[in-house]
Amino acid sequence: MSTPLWITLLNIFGVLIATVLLAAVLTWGERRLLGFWQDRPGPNRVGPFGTLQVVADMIKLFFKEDFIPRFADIPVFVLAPTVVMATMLIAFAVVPMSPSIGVADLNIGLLFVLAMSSIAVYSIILGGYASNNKYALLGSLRAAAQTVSYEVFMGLSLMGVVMLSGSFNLRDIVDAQAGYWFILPQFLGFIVFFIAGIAESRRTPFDLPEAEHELTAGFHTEYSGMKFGMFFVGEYLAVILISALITTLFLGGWHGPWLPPIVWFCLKTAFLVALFILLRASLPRPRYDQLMKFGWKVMLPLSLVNLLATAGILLWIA
Amino acid sequence: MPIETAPGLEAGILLASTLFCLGLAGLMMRRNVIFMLMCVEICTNAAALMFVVAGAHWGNADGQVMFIFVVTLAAAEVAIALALVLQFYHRKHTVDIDQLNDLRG
Amino acid sequence: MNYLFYLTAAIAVLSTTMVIFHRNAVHALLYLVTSLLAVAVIFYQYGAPLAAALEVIIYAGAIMVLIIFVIMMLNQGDSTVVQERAWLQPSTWVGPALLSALLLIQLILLVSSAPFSAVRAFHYIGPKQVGIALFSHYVLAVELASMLLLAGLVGAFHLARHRKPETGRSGNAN
Amino acid sequence: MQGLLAWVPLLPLIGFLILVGIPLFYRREPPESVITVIGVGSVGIAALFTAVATAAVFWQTPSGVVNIALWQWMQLGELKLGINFHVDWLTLVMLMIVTGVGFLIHLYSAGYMRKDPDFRRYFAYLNLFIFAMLTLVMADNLVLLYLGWEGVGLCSYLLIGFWYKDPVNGTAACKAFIVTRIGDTAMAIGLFLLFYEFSTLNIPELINAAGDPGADREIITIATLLLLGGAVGKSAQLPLQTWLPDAMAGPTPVSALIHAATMVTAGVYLIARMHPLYTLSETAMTAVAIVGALTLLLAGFSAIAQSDIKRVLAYSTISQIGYMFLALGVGAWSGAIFHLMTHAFFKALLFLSAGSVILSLHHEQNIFRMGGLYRKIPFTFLCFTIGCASLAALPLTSGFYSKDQILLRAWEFHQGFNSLWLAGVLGALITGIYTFRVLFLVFAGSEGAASRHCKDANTPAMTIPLAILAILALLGGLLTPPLQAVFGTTAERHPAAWVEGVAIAMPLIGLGVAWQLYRREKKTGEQRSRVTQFWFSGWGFDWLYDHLLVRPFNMLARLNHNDMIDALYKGTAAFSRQLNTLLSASQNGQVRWYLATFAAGSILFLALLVAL
Repeated sequence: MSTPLWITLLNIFGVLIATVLLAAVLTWGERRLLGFWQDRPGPNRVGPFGTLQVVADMIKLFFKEDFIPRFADIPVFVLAPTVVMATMLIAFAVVPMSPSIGVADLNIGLLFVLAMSSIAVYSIILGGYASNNKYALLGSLRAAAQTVSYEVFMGLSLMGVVMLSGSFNLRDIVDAQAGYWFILPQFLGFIVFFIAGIAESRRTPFDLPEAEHELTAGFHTEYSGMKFGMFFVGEYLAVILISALITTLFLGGWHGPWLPPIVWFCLKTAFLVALFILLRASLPRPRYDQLMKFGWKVMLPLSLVNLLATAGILLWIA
Repeated sequence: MPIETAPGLEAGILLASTLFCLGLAGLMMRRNVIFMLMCVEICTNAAALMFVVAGAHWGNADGQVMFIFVVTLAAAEVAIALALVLQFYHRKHTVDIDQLNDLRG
Repeated sequence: MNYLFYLTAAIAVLSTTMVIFHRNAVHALLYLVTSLLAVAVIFYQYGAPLAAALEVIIYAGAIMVLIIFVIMMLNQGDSTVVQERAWLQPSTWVGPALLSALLLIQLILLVSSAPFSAVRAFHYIGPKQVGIALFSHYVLAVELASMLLLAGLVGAFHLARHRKPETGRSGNAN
Repeated sequence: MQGLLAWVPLLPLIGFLILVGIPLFYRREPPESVITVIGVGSVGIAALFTAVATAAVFWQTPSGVVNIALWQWMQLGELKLGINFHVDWLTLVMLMIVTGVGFLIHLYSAGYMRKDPDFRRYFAYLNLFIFAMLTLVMADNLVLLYLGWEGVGLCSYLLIGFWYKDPVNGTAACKAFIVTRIGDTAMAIGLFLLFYEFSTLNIPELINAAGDPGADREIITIATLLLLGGAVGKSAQLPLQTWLPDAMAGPTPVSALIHAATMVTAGVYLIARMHPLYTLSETAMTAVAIVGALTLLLAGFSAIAQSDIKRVLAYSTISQIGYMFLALGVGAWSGAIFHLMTHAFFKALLFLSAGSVILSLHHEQNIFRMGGLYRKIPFTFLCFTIGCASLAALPLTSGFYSKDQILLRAWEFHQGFNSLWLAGVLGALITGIYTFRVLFLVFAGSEGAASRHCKDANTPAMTIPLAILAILALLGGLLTPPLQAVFGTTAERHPAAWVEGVAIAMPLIGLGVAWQLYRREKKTGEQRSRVTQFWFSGWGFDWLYDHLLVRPFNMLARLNHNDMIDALYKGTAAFSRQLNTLLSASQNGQVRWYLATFAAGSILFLALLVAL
């Protein structure tokens, strides 16, 4: 099957631009939704319903002085924010949005996503390290430990899905969910992956690397201007990526009645993104040791149980 | 399914050898324990590369299986080694491997 | 000719060279990550996608993070660069470099003299095949690996506990 | 009834264990009466059991044999050894001697050793000795016998050195132990040889196997000679006799029990027990006879020259055991055992009487400082005289019957006049001389220096055994043990009357000579001629061994003071240390250095690979 080059290019750039724009819009959306749930207005001055707030923020970020501290490790300081954006955008390449939209049909798509998310953590670590600031360093230390820990059962929780579909290919996984969504047999896996996804994208309640009460702003304390913007956008990209992945893996991807596939995909993803924001709006932040304890003593056993049960049932049925 | 575009076996072996020798050289010339640890990783990785190349050459999965074991080994080794480094630093307040010669004859 | 392979190989070799000569630990580590990513690409070219993915996830994503974590914990500051400069005099590195070069030459000689150019076909081996081999023929080795990991876990936990060297006893409270 | 026999050796063992274990339960030393009850009582009950068993089992059936299997000791391939007892009349005679005489001597010891601070230790050793001796005589296999053999050797060592605070006693104990060890080594080799040849060490089986016509006679000869070596060591025969005179350092009852009545006759018992093997080898028989003949003469002459009362008795013991060996050598098995029995009676009597004398004279042992004691300690004098008469084999005493039997057998064995018989007759003369020499020197004549302070030290515990032994020494000749079942009967032949006449006459001549020579001996001191000096020193054997063995050994030891052979090992050690220094230099604790050497090694190895 050979697709014309222009379709391929359209696909690539379409996904790229769409995700970046979505992430940008999400900065506004999140604040609006937070405001809605917390009974306050949110951004409502620029444009109708404050929709142009995004543009205003962009202008501000682009034109702000791009300050690099004298004591920073400059090459690493510059490199750090790009990593998160790059990896997140690359990870989108393997996410199939509809039967026809999707950049790469990779055999090991799922592993690829995991690989990208594990590379993304460098962004935070390096940012914190290069800032040469103790708050930043503490934040990045937390991030490193947290990410390495939660990555373990993030991967493990997906293995049930892989077992059910028999493939790492995300398109195959979506196809396998034509009859029923994997959230039903893999509910435990879904829960674990969802929580691990929050931790991976360092969203509240697991935003300890940037806990502003203790560490001012954590790893990006010293960042400003567009570098900060990249961290910022990277975080939203991560939220969207995790949501899109959950959609793909557990919620049947583009499958759904009446509406076109891409619409279904977007709806499901949007719902999950809203869920993320709702969590941020409602949940407090745990202590760091609670976070680690929760991870290793609750999530890991849960994911192992899920893995074992799935494998056992599959073998029993076969 | 064979891959025609793959590079040759010799190329892979040479790359692995080169990486291994680089790692060995680093291991011998660095005094900082952390750098030595990194060099050990280079060597391990070179060995793993050799396995994968050979496995691909002979067309069976054993190469990648061995790669997985190498990675397992590396993970365990790094965990222990880093714990040792921390202890070392706590006790001697340096990362100089040359200071760690209490077992000299 | 396969230019992609030579490009990635060159990146791997260059970044590895940077690792062994660089004075800043974090920079060296970043070069090492680069090298590992390059090797992952090479794995992919050799038809081993699972190895490529694991290389990135485990090597680059976990092991290297662990090392950088420890580097940051030790946090020796700017003095490290000075210290490394002092430690990395030519008198220190020429001998090892010569030894390694000698070894490399020997290996090249060995490889070039070996008669294994007949089969040039490489095979794509997917995760499924690897998994089948791993859990059928090598299942005992998997068990052993799990033992190894457990031993590593317990060992690291025990070793990394911070004890006062002068008392030397395992603390009763912590 | 058979169970009683098993208890016979166990009772002294129990006594020993109780006596040794007392400090585990009581902090204070128990009173002497308790120790006496335990120590003497255990042996007394054993003697009683022996008597009962004899009366019940054996009296009617002289050919009876009782086998008692207690338990398996060890099993190694073909070697099956049990703690098993084999009791026939030979054993029974020995049992009666050991328990009976042993009991009497125990009783005497209770009086003799009174107020000794180590009273408990003494009786513990004595009980242990009785146990070991009983094991020796009752064993049905040679290894168990050997266990008892070594056990009595150990007890002998412990008791000779009983008063260990005097170094002389310790030296004497060591000498006894080492000299007998030489014989024991020969015996052990003999056992190995027998096992190698016959694959058994059970005595009846061994005798059966050796009786087989196909058995290798040379092996039997060598083995019996080796066993003879053991017997020679234990029974203080030539050339290993030197330890016995020195063994008199122990308490006198010990000399009576161990070094006169029982232990030293173990060699005689061994040969008698193994006699079917000896009959198969003329060489061994001849060797036994020659050893006996030479010993009895040499020891007899030495006894004439001694000045210490116990040493006289010691040499006489050697001499009398020589008689027994002579008897064994000429096939007079029952005669040997009969003499063993009577000797046990009169020699125990003599020693105990001598002990009484010594105690009365406040530990004076030099006969030249005694004299005229017959008035002061008449009972002891009476006992000693009976003992002397029996020893010298005056007619109608027990010694006469047994010795006469030996001399007659010696005459018969070689069909008439022969050197062995002549030696025996000459020995009888000498026996008469030295026996009565002691008697006259001690009890007759003028008073010596020590006699003036004489005070009769006899207590009832001492007089009762003395009286019983005196009766036995006089009348023991009537108790001919029925040993035909063990040794078989030999045709009675009556030699010429003059032969018997000579045997009767010799002790009397000896008595006369002694009367002439020693009746009026001056008690001032000892002036010895060169010959008597030579005899005094026991024919110079001590001197000979000193120069032949001890001094060269000491010289070698001095030469080797810095360990010539050790130099080899020291050199090895020094070499290792040098290597260690060398290797330590490479072990410099530098990981990078190790790595570099590792890399260099790899390079060399690969170079080899490339070159090939």
